[in-house]
Amino acid sequence: MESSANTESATASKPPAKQKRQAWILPGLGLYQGLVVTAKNFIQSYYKKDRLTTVQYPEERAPISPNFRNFPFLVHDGDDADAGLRCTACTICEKSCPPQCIYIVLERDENGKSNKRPKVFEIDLSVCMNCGICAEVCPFDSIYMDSEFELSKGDRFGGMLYGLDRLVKSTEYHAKIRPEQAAAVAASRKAAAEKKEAAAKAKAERLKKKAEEERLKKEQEAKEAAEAPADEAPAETPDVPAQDDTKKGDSE
Amino acid sequence: MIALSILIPLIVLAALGAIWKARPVHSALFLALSLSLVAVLYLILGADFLGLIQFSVYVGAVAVLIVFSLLITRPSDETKEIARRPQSMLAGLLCSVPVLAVLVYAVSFSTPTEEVAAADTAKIELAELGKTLFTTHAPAVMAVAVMLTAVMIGAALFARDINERES
Amino acid sequence: MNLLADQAGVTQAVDAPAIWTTLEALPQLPNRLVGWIGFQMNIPEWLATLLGLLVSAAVVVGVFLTCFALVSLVERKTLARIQNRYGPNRVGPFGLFQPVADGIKMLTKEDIVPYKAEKLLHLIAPIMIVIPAVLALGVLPYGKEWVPVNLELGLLFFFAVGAMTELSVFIAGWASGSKFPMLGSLRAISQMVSYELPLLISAMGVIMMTGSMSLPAIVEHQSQYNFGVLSNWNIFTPWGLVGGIVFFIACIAEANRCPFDLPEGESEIVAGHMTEYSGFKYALFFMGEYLGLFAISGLFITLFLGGWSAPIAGLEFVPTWLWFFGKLVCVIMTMLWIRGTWMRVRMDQLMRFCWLFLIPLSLLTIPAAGIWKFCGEGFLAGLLGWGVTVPFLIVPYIIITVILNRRLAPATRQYHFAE
Amino acid sequence: MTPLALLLTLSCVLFTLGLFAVLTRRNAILILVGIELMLNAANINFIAFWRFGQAGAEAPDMIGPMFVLFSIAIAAAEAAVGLAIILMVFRHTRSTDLNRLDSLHG
Amino acid sequence: MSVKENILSKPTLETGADEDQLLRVSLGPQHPSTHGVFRMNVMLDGETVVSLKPVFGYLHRNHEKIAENIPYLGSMPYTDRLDYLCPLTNNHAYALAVEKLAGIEVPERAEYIRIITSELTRVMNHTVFMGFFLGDLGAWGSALMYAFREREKLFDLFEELTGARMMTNYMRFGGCRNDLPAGWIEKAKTFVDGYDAFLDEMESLITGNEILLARTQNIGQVSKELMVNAGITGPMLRAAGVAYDVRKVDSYGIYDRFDFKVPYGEKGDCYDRMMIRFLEMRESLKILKQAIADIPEGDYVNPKIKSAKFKAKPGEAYARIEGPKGELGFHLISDGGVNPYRYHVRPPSFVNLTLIEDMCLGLDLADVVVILGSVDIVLGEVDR
Repeated sequence: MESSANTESATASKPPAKQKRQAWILPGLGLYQGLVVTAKNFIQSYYKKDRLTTVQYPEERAPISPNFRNFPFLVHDGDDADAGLRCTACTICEKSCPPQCIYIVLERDENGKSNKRPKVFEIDLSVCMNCGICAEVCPFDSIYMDSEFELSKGDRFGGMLYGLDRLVKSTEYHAKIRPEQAAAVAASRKAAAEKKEAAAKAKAERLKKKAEEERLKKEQEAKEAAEAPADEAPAETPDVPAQDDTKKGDSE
Repeated sequence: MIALSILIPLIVLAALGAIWKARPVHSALFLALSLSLVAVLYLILGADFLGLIQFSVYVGAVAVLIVFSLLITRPSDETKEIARRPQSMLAGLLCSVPVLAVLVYAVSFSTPTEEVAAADTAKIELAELGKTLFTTHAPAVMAVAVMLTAVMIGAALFARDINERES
Repeated sequence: MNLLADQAGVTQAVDAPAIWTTLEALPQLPNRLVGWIGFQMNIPEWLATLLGLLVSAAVVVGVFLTCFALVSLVERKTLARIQNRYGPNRVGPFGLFQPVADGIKMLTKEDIVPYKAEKLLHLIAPIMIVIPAVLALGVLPYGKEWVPVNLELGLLFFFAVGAMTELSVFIAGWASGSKFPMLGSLRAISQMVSYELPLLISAMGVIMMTGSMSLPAIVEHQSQYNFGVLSNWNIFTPWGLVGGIVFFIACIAEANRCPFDLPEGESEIVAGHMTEYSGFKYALFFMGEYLGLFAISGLFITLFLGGWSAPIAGLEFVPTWLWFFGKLVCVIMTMLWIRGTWMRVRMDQLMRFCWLFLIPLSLLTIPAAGIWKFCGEGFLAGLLGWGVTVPFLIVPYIIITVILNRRLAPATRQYHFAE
Repeated sequence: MTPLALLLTLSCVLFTLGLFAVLTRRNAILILVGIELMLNAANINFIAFWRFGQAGAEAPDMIGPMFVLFSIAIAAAEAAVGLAIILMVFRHTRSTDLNRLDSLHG
Repeated sequence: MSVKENILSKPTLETGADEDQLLRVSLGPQHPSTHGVFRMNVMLDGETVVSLKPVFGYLHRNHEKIAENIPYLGSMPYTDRLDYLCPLTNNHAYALAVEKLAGIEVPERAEYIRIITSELTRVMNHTVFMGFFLGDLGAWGSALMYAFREREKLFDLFEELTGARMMTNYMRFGGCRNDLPAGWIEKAKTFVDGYDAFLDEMESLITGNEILLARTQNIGQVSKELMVNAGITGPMLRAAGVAYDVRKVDSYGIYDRFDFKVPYGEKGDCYDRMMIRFLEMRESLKILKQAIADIPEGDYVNPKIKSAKFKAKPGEAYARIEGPKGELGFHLISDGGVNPYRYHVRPPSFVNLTLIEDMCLGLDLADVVVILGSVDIVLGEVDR
């Protein structure tokens, strides 16, 4: 093994610096020293917060840092949870999830065409290991880590399987639990939306010279795009946007 | 007298258990029982001091030492061996039954008359005992002391032999 | 049966506030009540005596079972504070009902008897461990007027019944038919037999000084005052100090407390002889252990800390049994403190410590006590006594500890640093 | 039967039982059990005669208890030494069965 | 080579005892002091250990095979669960291995963050070790609770930085997942500055105690040649007198910029192992102070690398770090796909256990527990 060779070189280059240990004075001194330490701890635990760090949990709660992550949730814009869902059922998170606890079914219309939204989006709480990779890889600012941690349920199956009804939470909630991240995401989304709108406008300008009916049609589309920018990305093979407008990580 | 006639059969039964039980540990426990009943006998006979000494020495030391040795050596049960060796049983009976007969014979002759035997005067005065010990019986006490010291040193050396490890 | 000497006569406390006098007599209340009722009902004398004994026993058992419950809680809370935790505080105010909850839990647990166990002995062992503890508690003088059973040979009786504990621990370990209990009982036997010697020998000095084996007499002897102020406790004499320390260490070992808790050393042999016990039998072991702890601490207090006597003159108005229980709490707290700090010793070290340190020292206390007694009382005699006995005890102590410690000195270790 | 006779009989029986154990047991430790029984039988004799044997004496002497005291001390020492020897033998031969200790048998 | 024979030959102890007079005891898998579901089949003559066979696998979780079937990033949270007492060093080692495989540059700030977190983890591990070690010695939890108290403070730091107290999942290929939160470095500085006082208190509780000296000195010694040949690394090896530290030998990351020393002992018994850990904590605090003072501004992650869609060129790499328990290495083989083709961990806990029987033979049962404690294993890493 190569370590033995390295060992020799490491030992060869040692200067014999020595650590001075406490001298032996009285037999049993070490025992009494220990007693002094424990007595100090006993007494100080009554008045020093530094010593007695226990938090009596159900009555009092330790503060949770804004970075704390526990279980994912889905964000929706606006008031309508159904309409404002950012998720496009692209299944990137499903594929990245290390314990594979995410299950997504794409919603399709009667022609079999993608609606770019999930029909089923389930996360199994009993499998999830709260690593946060789903939130990290999501290109649509859709999935984030919640800081709610009192999730225990008596029901082994249904209770532990979080569907869309329990997963979807509002942007306000996101802003409440991690304000900095939510603000950054909102800003970047706004910038992206504005950019997109501007691009659409410029395109519209360019197309003004074209036929009237065409121009009208294009304008209509641009408006739609501005309303639902997420829809621009195709569902199956998403074109991952550049670093700056995807994620700022969980912390920012 | 009533207490005696209850206690004595119990002592004999416990002693029987001690010599008859096949599992060595059972045998040792029966010995402890029998000896502690003997201690109770001493208490009833008015020898409080001796009764308590008997209890602490025999139950606290001797019986415990015996079970300790049994735990260390972990001998197998003697069930089969006793059953298999009628000749040793026979020898045992041949030797012990005549001894019993002779002893009982001797006792039946040497027993004093009823009135004398039923009298009840003795009581152990501790101070008295101590004085006698260190005056009349001082040589004996010294001899026992020397012997106990030797035993203690021997036991300590033995314990050392078991527990000391090469470093 | 002359085992029972006369009950201590009831003496009248003088010049003390009524409340203290009443408190002093409080432990006598059930006894007197029964006596009074018996007198009213005109019962025969033997029945009255029997009833009196029964009531005395009931009082002791009741008091110490309450103590058991309280101390098991106090122990957990104290250890918790030593370790910067809160300890049990959920059941009732300050967790006061925790022992009740524990008791209910223990009672409702399934009683498991291993297949390979000796069923009868397995059952007897926990009972046998409680009996000697209760018997031993019966002879201690808790107060001036509160001596449940006043035996002339109280001290000897205490050690005699204490001898039963070893056998019951052995039975528990052996009858479980399992390996960890077996190892535990092996350890327990060798430990208890060895530590009984310093226990007995260091008590010898006290017997010499008092000239009696009666525990109330021993306390009475210590309840006088030197120069009218300082109490005459045995621990305040040179031989008593050494003897008391040796006795205290041996007490810890006999009670199987840390650092001598090898028989149930959790990290090594799970729970020793109690491994195969559950439910109520386990609770009995627990109870026996605590009662034994009270008994041996009570004996330590009686022999060396002046029993029920007040530490300095002028404090006698406090009921004597309050002194006793105050001292008991102090001794037990010290044991807890040690438990929260030190680690367990190994078997061979335990034996070596006993045979090479405790027994020589305790043997030295006997001649030292003789010298002390020979020097007599009074200031000059006391000075002479100190002058002779202190070197007599200190020099061997230093020699022994130096020999024992010579291979352990931390200064022998050197550590180097590589760049 | 007088108490004295009862006690003496008990002593005889205990002695015989001890003797029987010494003769029939094969385990050295259990032989020691028998010896302890025999010693106790002797002690019971002493106590019995001390208690019942000196009626009418002005000052009952302490010879009996004294003997018992010495006897108990010696019995304890004997048990300690005996067990130490047995354990030493055990460490050498790995057995406490006396029938197997026949290396001097020739 | 004689030492090699020494390894291959089965260690034996002559007792002269018959087989049936030996006591076979199964210590574990459920036992108060086997540090998880470890099991030792011990043969005892009285209380002396005649043979000892470690049995493990009760906590096997198929870590390596799982890692070969998920993307590179997916293994990062699983490495937290190897040695769950020090997740950040595990993250660090895995990130290093992937970076070596793909040739990724790490920004300077990220290197500093990594060193700060790794050294904090080392301090945490050694502190908790003291607690558990004393628990094995029979001290009823005091040291353990003090250690846990300090660990809670570290956990608070980790929670604020990584979002989780234990399962950090923090390192990324080419840096870290997120930057240090505002004010974090000051908190870490406060912690590091106050830690010397705690160590002083702990040392006065532990190191002079005569019982501890008697219990740990001259217990569990093995020659350093045997240790080197058995591949033992970390504090155990250094206690035996071999000043081998991957931080010095490889100088991975930017360890060569810091001024620290490698403590090593002479005898290699349990006491030395404990003391070496104390001294190492002091050295770690020195590194931490320097790193906290010097940490530069800049990127916390290499902006060119996207951990999520990571793919490595075909090839193989082995990267190792000085974990708190010893040399922690990850061996990766890539076939160019999104998953590693082969993924192997060199766990220090597991390798350090190889000599457990040699260390225990001839000693007491009580010593076995102490020796196992002094090896400092975590079953999550032993069984993987």
